Amino acid sequence: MTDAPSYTANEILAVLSARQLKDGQVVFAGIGTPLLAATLAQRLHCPSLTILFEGGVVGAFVEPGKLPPSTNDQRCAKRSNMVLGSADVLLLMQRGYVDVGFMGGAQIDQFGNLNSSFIGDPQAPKVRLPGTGGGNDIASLTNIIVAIKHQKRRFVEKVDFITSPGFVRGGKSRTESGLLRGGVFRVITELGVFGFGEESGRMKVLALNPGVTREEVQDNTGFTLEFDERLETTAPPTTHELETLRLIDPDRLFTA
Amino acid sequence: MTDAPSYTANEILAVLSARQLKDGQVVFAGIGTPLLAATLAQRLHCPSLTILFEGGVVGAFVEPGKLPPSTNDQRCAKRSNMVLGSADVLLLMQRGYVDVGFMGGAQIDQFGNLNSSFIGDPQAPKVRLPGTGGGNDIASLTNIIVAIKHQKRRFVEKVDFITSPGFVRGGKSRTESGLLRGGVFRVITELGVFGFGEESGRMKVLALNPGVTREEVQDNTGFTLEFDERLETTAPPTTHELETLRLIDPDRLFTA
Amino acid sequence: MLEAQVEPYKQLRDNMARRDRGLREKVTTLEAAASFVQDGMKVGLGGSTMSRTPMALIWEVIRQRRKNLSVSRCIISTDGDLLFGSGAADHIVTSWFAQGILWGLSKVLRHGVEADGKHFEEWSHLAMGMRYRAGGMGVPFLPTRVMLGSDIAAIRPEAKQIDCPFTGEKLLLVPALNPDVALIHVQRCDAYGNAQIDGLQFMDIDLALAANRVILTTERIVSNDQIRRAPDQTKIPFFCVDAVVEVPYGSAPHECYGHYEPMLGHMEDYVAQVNADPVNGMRAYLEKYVYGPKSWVDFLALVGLEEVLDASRNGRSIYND
Amino acid sequence: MLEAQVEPYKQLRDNMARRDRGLREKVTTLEAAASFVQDGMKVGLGGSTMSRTPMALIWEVIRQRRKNLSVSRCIISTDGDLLFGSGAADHIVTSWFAQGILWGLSKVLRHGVEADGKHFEEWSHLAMGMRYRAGGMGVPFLPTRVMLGSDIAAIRPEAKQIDCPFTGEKLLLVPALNPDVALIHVQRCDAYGNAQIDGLQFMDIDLALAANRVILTTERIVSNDQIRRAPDQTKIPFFCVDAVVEVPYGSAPHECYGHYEPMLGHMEDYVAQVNADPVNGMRAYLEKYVYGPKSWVDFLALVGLEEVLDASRNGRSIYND
Repeated sequence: MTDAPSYTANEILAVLSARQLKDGQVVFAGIGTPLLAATLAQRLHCPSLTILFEGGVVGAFVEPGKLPPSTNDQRCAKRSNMVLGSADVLLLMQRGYVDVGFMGGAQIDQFGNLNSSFIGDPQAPKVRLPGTGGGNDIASLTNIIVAIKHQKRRFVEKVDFITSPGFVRGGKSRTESGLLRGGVFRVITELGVFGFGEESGRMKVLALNPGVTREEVQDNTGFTLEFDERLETTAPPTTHELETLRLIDPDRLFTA
Repeated sequence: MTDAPSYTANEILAVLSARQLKDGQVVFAGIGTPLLAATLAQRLHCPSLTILFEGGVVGAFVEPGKLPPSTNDQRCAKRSNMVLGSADVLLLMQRGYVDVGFMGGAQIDQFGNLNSSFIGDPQAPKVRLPGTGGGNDIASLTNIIVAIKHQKRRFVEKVDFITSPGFVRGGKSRTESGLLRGGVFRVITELGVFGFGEESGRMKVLALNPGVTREEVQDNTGFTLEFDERLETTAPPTTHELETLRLIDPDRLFTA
Repeated sequence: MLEAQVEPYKQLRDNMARRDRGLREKVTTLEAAASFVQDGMKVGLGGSTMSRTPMALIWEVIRQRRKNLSVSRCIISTDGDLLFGSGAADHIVTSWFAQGILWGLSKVLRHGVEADGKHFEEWSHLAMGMRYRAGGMGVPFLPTRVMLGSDIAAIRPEAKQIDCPFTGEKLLLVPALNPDVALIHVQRCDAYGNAQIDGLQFMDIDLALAANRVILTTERIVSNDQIRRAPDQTKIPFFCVDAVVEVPYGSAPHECYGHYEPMLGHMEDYVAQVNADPVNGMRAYLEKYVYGPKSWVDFLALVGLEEVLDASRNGRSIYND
Repeated sequence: MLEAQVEPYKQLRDNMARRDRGLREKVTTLEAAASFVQDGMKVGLGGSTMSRTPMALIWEVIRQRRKNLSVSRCIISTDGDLLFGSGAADHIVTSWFAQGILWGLSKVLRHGVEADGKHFEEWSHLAMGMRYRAGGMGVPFLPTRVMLGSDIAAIRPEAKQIDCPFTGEKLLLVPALNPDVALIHVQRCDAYGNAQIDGLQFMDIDLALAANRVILTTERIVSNDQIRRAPDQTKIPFFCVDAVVEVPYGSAPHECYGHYEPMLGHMEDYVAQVNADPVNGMRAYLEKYVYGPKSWVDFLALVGLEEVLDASRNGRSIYND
């Protein structure tokens, strides 16, 4: 493209995340990029996407320009299909009604485990992070997409603490832990799109974002990355995608 | 009294049952005499009696002349304080919010166990009765009053089948079964008022109804009755009690 | 028949993964909806006793000559009679089975169990509720403090007594119940299946979440717009629902909260007829009221307009004061 | 501190038996209501994050200089900051602790846990919900399929992993949580405590059933007559409730569904001040906004009329379409 539109890291994160969703799916979305990406998908190629929020909302339609400060605010519930208790919306996921969970995290490792609890030793942490919220539940109960900033301190060989389990220690260890369904199947960053080896449960690069090299993504990652045999290059965000995104988040609450 | 009013067996059952309730209590009432007695108490000495029904009703006020055919009908819910799910109203009892459960039964034994499931061998029953409904739950979870017709075939040494546990096999056997609270504390019949030995868990006569002799109650009972040292004689239903009862059940649905 | 077998989680999830849970219109006919029920299935019924019974669906299931159903409901009534008496069900899982206290024991139940090889699997009312709730939560059991010390526990080895790992207390674990299909009647829902239930909910919400398929009949189909004006009134979410049929008076001759009370004249005649002769009386009732009518409206006409209007006036009167 | 110790059933029932559950009026002052909270108690908070937080009650509890509270909430936010920062609580049980994504990490939490000996006991969100639910149901635990394989389970030995006696599957049993007292803010209730909650309920219903005492603040006290016109809208029954206080804007500066959105200007200033210096910034905030005002209305005046009116206009707009 000669006049490729420019965009921020958070914007490509939201756009690529939105592209992972299919129309008719039931998606459980966390606050921030996940909420934004699900709402974006709903306004692009997924008009009948069903969005669930931890606050207890089923079938949400977030209004452009009225992003909620958390998924527990009334803005999440306005003109939705159903409002129920917080535990009950998570139980829908345990029962299996949800196709995809969509979440963030502070740290991710080669097996897709997420940490949002402690940096450093959990007994005497360097940083006490906010904790799991619904993250552990989503990661335990359904197939998840993770949207996360690509930095070496975030992409580590082994997370300091497994808040939300991916493939745990790889191989069959997730199933052996008692997690019989679900698992992380995509990681989206501003550098690329990542999947996991079916047997190994290790992260691999499926696609590089426009202008990103293999070296760049490896340099920003704290463990050795595999690259998929059919490595692709992501199509850049289109003007329509970006315009729609900026309509939804005109104040750049989540895309600054 | 010189002009003692006349009444049916079901009427004295309802009146004596109503007298067992105290104002301010929370009572879980089954259909028939229990519902009637609780409603009667509410209109007599217990204006702030809180009545719960199995259908999911909390704080019911049954309208005179509009008795419901079951505790699952809308008449039970009209102008009540709360309507919730059937399991949830029973869970209130498991949590301990209920003071008294009020129920009937087809058969009762010396330990206050009730049978509403099978006459004869459960494997090949002579009569298949309707079953427990909420009876087992009420008897397991709270202190109960049983209102029952006094007949030898109903007052048996050992029920054919324990649907709703009283003191099980007497002594500590109720607690040993895992039933840590509750238990049958009164049985009301048209012949008298019965309690249970604190140690033995065996039924004993606390009071005889007007005109009823020790022999008459023993003759209508299939096991040997103890009589309380301070055996009393029940005060007969008053005109006010009977008039109020007949206002509530003018069609004699439950008092014929 | 081992009814209380708990579905392994993998199987439960795989069944769910195959369901179309997308936002789509599901309005269909009573015939098509009832055909979700196939011979031998585990069927869960909404409502309780004579309230919000999914009668039109049961009526149509019987007309389609289904067999060997295992039917569960918190409390079963006329619907249980019809399912046993027609031969559609040979197994009923419930806490209480009778028409209601006004009419004593059900002779149809008695005949079925005492003489005709039918099964009435008895659980306490709370246990029924916890079985559906476990099924709806996606867990294999829930703990309770009921049935302990009773003979109901003795004849239900499917429930397991444990010593609590936290307190040492005795508890009864009741197994999850996930019906193959649930039949539920509601006051209103939209074309997607977002359903509102007024007043008494009974165990319908847990049942809807637990079942592997849900068929709704509704007094009225409303717009999605109306549902979304009060999302906290939605009681069953659309993705639990596989078919929607608008059937006014779909619980007749039973009641539907706020719409109509039971049609007691019809019930009196029904009970008199089947209790007098649970075989031939039932056969005659089925011929006249179930197999005979051309449509549900035709059935209502046989019940009689006056009775239907009376029941409606009584039903609406709950909102008078 | 072994917070997850499950109360034995006998003790739970004996505590309940001592409660006055009769139908009686319970309207009192904020001061009297908050005094139900005593030093060292387990306190459960209603709402979630910045929604329906029982702020006026928390504010009064802090003014009464309570100490050593163990506070639980599904997601805790500014309220957690204030409870840690004031010294009222030294233990917080929750799934997530921060002001909300707009403001990153809570420096008050960080200071408290990293440098000041305070405890943040972390459970998954579903686990928190199941802990309250078990408490409300009167059972010692509920089974879940979460936390397995994670380090949250590793640091929470209070939860017990079992092999399911029905399916052999691994399950996590989470222990019941029965707070000594629950603080809950609702849109309306009657003088007895029958409460309606509009929109998002969070874990408030389970919390109310689980707690050994419940204190309600409410935007409005309505007549029992009004409650009884729509009994299916009652979310908390009166006999769970021990005190009722009418406190308009009782969740400020957080939101109350349908009434007001968060007062974001105040929140912005608050976060800037305490994150700049979690000790002195917090001390100054408490002096000005908590210990300083003569009344809750006085506090609202400090937040500012314009902000309160803006929040109200935004709050009511949920019903515009």
